[in-house]
Amino acid sequence: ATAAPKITVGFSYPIEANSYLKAIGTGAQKTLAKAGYGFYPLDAQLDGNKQISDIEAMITKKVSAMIVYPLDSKGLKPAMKKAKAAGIKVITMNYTVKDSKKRPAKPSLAQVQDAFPQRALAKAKVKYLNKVLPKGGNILYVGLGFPVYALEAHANMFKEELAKDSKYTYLGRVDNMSDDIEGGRQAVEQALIRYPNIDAIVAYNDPTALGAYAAIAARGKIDILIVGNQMQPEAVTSITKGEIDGSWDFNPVESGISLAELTISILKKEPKANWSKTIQTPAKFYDASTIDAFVPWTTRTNKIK
Amino acid sequence: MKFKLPSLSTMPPWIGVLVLEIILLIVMAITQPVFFSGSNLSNIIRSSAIPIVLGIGMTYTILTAGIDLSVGSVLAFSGILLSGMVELMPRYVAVVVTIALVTLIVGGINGTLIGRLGLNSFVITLGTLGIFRGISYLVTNGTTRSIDTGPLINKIGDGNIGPVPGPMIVVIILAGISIYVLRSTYFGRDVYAVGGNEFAAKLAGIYTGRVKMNAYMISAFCAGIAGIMQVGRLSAASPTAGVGLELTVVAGVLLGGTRLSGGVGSIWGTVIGLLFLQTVSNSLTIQGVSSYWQQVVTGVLLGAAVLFDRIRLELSGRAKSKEKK
Amino acid sequence: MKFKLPSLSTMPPWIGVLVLEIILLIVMAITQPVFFSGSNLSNIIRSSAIPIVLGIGMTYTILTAGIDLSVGSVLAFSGILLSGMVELMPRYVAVVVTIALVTLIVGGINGTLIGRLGLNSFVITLGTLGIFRGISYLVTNGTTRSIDTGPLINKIGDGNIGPVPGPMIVVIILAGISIYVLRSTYFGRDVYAVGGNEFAAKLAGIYTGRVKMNAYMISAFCAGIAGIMQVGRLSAASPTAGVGLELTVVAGVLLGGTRLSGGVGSIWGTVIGLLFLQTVSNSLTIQGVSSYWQQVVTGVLLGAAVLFDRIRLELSGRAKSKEKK
Amino acid sequence: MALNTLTSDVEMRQISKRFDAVQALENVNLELRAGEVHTIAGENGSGKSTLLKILGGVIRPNKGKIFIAGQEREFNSVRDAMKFGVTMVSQELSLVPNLGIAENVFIGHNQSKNKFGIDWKETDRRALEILKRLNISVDPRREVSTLPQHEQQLVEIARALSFDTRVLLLDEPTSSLAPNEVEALFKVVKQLREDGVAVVLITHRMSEMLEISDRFTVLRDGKFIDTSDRAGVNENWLIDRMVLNKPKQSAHRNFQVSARRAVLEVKGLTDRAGAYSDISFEVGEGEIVGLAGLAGAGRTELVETLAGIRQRSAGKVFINSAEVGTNSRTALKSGIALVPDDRREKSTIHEMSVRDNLMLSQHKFEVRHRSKKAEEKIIKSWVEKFSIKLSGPDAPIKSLSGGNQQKVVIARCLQTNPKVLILDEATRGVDLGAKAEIYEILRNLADAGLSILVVSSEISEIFEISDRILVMHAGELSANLDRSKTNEAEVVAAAIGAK
Ligand SMILES: Nc1ncnc2c1ncn2[C@@H]1O[C@H](COP(=O)(O)OP(=O)(O)OP(=O)(O)O)[C@@H](O)[C@H]1O
Ligand SMILES: Nc1ncnc2c1ncn2[C@@H]1O[C@H](COP(=O)(O)OP(=O)(O)OP(=O)(O)O)[C@@H](O)[C@H]1O
Ligand SMILES: [Mg+2]
Ligand SMILES: [Mg+2]
Repeated sequence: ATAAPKITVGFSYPIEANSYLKAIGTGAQKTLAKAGYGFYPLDAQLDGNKQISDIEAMITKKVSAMIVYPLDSKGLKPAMKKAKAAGIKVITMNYTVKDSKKRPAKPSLAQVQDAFPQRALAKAKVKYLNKVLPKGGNILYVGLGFPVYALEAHANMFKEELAKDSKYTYLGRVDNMSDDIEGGRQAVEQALIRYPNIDAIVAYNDPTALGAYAAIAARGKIDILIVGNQMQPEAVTSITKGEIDGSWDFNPVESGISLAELTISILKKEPKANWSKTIQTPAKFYDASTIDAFVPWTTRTNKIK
Repeated sequence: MKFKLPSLSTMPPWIGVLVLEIILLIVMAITQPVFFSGSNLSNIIRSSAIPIVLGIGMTYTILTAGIDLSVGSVLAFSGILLSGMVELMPRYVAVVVTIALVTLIVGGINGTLIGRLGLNSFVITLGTLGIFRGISYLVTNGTTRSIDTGPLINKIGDGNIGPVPGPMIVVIILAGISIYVLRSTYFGRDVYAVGGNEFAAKLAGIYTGRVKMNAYMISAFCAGIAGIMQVGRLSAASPTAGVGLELTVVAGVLLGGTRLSGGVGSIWGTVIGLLFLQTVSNSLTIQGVSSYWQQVVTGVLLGAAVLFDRIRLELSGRAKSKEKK
Repeated sequence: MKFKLPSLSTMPPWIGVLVLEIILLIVMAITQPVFFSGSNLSNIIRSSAIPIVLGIGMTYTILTAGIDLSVGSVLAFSGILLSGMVELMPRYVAVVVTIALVTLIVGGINGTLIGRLGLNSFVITLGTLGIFRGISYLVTNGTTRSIDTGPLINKIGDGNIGPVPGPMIVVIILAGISIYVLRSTYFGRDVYAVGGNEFAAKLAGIYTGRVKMNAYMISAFCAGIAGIMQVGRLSAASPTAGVGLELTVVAGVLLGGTRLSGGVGSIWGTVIGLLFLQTVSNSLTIQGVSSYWQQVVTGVLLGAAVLFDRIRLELSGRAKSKEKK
Repeated sequence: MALNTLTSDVEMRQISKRFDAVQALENVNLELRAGEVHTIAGENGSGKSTLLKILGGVIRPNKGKIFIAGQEREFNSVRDAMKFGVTMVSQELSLVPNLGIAENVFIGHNQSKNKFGIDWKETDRRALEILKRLNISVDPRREVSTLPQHEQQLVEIARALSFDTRVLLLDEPTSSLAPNEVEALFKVVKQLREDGVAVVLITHRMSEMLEISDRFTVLRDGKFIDTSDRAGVNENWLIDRMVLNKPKQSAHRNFQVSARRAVLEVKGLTDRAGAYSDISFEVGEGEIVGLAGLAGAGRTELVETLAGIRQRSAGKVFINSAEVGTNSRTALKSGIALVPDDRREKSTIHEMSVRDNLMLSQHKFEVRHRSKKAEEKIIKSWVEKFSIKLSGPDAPIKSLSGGNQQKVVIARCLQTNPKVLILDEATRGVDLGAKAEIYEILRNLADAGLSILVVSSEISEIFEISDRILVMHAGELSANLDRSKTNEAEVVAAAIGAK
């Protein structure tokens, strides 16, 4: 029985029904709770106007700080400026999608970047391909059917990095039109027809990789490598079983913790040197041989006490 | 002086939604005093302005017994067109040119196919929904373009004009004109007539094809304006703006008592219906209801709103005699 | 023996879509021979099965002059219910119990409110869309659940039964039964009567409310089955499955010649309309068309399909004399 | 009293029904005996249909009781009424347009079944059997929406006959029927009477009710006025009770057919869908021309083409020697105005007010303001001229009785200042008084120089109103006769194509 916390931090999800984003939020929430702060989560449900309304609602509720993962960082700027003008500290996630540790553009005081905008991830993917396909091969990229900056940035970087290695042929890109497993499956089913000689499929996230596996399994043709991304919980068993060959854990819980810690430092008015920057959360690779070492996100959030 | 309340049965159909809205406001006033702060009320108004503007256009098309599902993507298209135009000409000219182009292109396509050729409005506007969303993505390569909006566009979409929110002024002007047009002009009467009985309207000398065409032009015009407002609100033109908005807008229009089969409805109803939907969303957010629960509660309130209207009719005893239609 | 082609005017309304489908197939055959590989044709059939199953249910509701927008979220709800049931009972029992529960709960709510109380189907089912999506999120906390489907569920959603894709069998059974029901049973004819002229149906002693109620029960039943199929296809139950699917399904049903105003339409049309939409999507990917362009081209083809039907009527000269209605 | 007589005795006691502002029925009594034909007479809006709908279970009364064979019964639905053998043919056509004829006949109670479900062959056969009793032969699979109105009416009657009926309610079944069809219907009704069925009939045609009824009940303004056996009833008895002010019977006009110049000229008009071909005729200034013919002759199609609402494949139309355009707006501008045959489907917009309906053919530049004051002045003048009964100009048109709605439509047409006014079955379903008023209006308009074309299936009406008579048969003009020099036999001969 604790008294209601006096200081509340808002958290604006682009969409809450996404295990990766939810893990970021939960990581932040628990960290904040530990420090005695309240948490006010709002869900834009992929609607840019709803995210503006959410930020306006946070201003109304007089939160002290807000953590925003913008759907559209350019379009959200006016709303965030209003928050700043109302004396609210604005901390962001993936606000800028350039691979840089420079401090983010105003009005964001600080940000956390996940692995999408980091060139290191694209490089790691090509390196992984070198390990599993040393003789080279034909690579298919599966992207998202509607634009999300960080994802597009990663897709381009991957294409560039792959082009540097002449062993590999970039066959092309197909898109998951509905951002779910079914969409991934349909995209890959069709790609298998168009490109009969795929050696590896690189997917923008694990549900898509799962869809790719379903498509390949239905063809009974399992000699295609599937490279996932983001390490969504539903992928873990698939990696154990070798259905998906590997995936990168984006460490969302750690991102959430970093966001919360940044927020706390800012609210406690710690010296600027401690927080005025971009924190890049590293991604860690797992495949069937290392998956046992993987600590599920929920376990990690439960550890925050 | 005496004031007589209209009988239950002669009340407009949006009265149920209005009552629900008032109940909601009372509940909020008691539980969340911050809800009634000036800034929150202004937030509700600002964020409902775009759906209302789209809803005004939608009301015309539904009154003619059609539907315009393309409004959400046309809103995005309009913003992107504007982002190109502002680089070529002064901003106020760009605004006018954008709205004009959107009206002509989108209204022209929808209007010709549905009004002139009599094609199914649901399928055609679902088609143009895809077309203009796709074009918006293609032109921008999926990225949002920042726009230096300048005071004009900002005021339309977000800022204040004097003490009043700019979007509210836009809504008042558009709704005011539409209320007048639908009630007191020949064109407005033709809209109701075409939706009410197309054969009779044609026999009476109404160019039914042209009336429908104009309804889709007006809907495109409203979507064009909404697109500008959206740019003002975002200081940017986003190709993903307005995704899925069409269903919300149609729901608001229907909540307001406009019949999907045409011929019956009003702008008042549309404004109240969409304001209600926005109030629900704002209230649940302020209450701190989780987003999953929000979807459930919003669904329940949609049902409650139409049930309310039904109960009113049932009480007035008119429901039974209305079974005919 | 002589075979006489039906005249243009007596052809079913889905003939235009069928012709367009055939043209598309020919174009694909010439430009992309792989399109006609057995595995690609099987892909088209497998991936169109779920929308078709939803479309069959949707056809009933639209025939009664209603609409069921909740199908996409009910599909997700059904899968999640199944994921809970398989832990409590043998799989085949779980399948039956899930479908029964979905039919009773969802069909009961939609059917009572729309059929019995006569509320607006668009608003009510938009409400239940939100409610069941929200519940699906709440129950799963937004995460996908892997399910060990076992052979039964897998076959229904994805595998082969003998040499034939399982989903195709499901479609054939459901479509076959529905074609029979709509053509040769009292209930089926009552569906057409209620949608064609509700007053006349009531005057003929048909319990119109009950007929509508049953239509929404059937739609929920189909969505329940589609949810099982989706689980079989993905070996997982996802709360985000089927988001936005309702518009595609309605579009397919309308392309197939079913009228949004009720009373006219067929299961054949629905199957062909949704098969066409899936073929378009498959063809465009095989052609290597980017996803942005796909939206544009799909939009254009939707327009072309209804235009085709119009041209047929125009050529047959019936269009003009049908203006009356 | 015999047992079977008792079972179909029906009594409605102290029935009241209110719609919003209108008291449609007030303490009305009705008693039906088995084996009688009972006519309910009354003006438009007197509450006849409302009374029948209550007995048919379509609507519920606010007050009053229904007794079947002495037992009080409550009818909450049509199904309830059907349980007691009550079947109804409603005034408004109530068929399902996109279903076939046989199917419409058996809608809701098709008993033809084989092991594969509904037996369509058997359904068709049984439908044809009933339709044969009504003397029509049609393809039972044809969609009813493609049938002309009178045949749709027959299908609806056939539907009522398909039930095992004890009480048959016929609400204006004859209004769109041809004389031979009425004859066939009455034969069936007489047979039913023999079988002990109680038949309730509503019609505005005096000759019909006097021909077949055994008993009469008269309503006026929703109130019960009188009831009597056939013996005590004649035309005057009915008129005295139905109306307060007797309509005056005006004499024929003296009109010189060849005296004046032609206003409307039709040359070689041929329908695109083939309903009529090569039609040529003229209508002179101030002349009233009647267009007679059997139902299905193509008259409706012809006048709809003149009004620009139907496509032609050949031919031209002139008003005062200037060619008339081919869409309804230009036809109106040239001076052709049509009062169509189906009020509900073709001319009124139910959800709109009287004002909007009356002013519907007024077209200015579209976004122009409509002056409420000016419009109300115009409406007031028509309301006075035609004595239209309404609560106010903004009352919904659906709150008016049929006759008054028709007057509004005529006023709409006249407000366009037409040179030729065409009326298609304009007095169908209109009561005696209103009919006389409409005739009077037409005569006055013709006297003032308006050319009028009257399409009617009632020979008596054609003779009463016309100066000249055109007859159509099977899509062709078969006669052009001077009223004063012809007789009914000649017109009928031309109509059935006997030369
Ligand atoms: N559904 C309704 N809503 C409002 N008023 C109605 C309705 N039905 C009938 N009325 C009104 O009730 C009165 C009686 O109508 P009813 O149809 O019973 O007359 P009627 O005697 O059948 O006339 P007619 O000879 O024209 O058919 C009329 O004034 C009519 O306008
Ligand atoms: N929608 C339609 N489709 C096909 N044929 C039609 C249609 N409407 C009418 N017809 C046919 O056209 C012919 C003339 O029609 P209609 O009966 O309306 O003429 P009419 O002489 O004005 O008769 P009425 O006295 O009933 O008005 C008939 O043979 C009828 O069957
Ligand atoms: Mg009547
Ligand atoms: Mg006619």
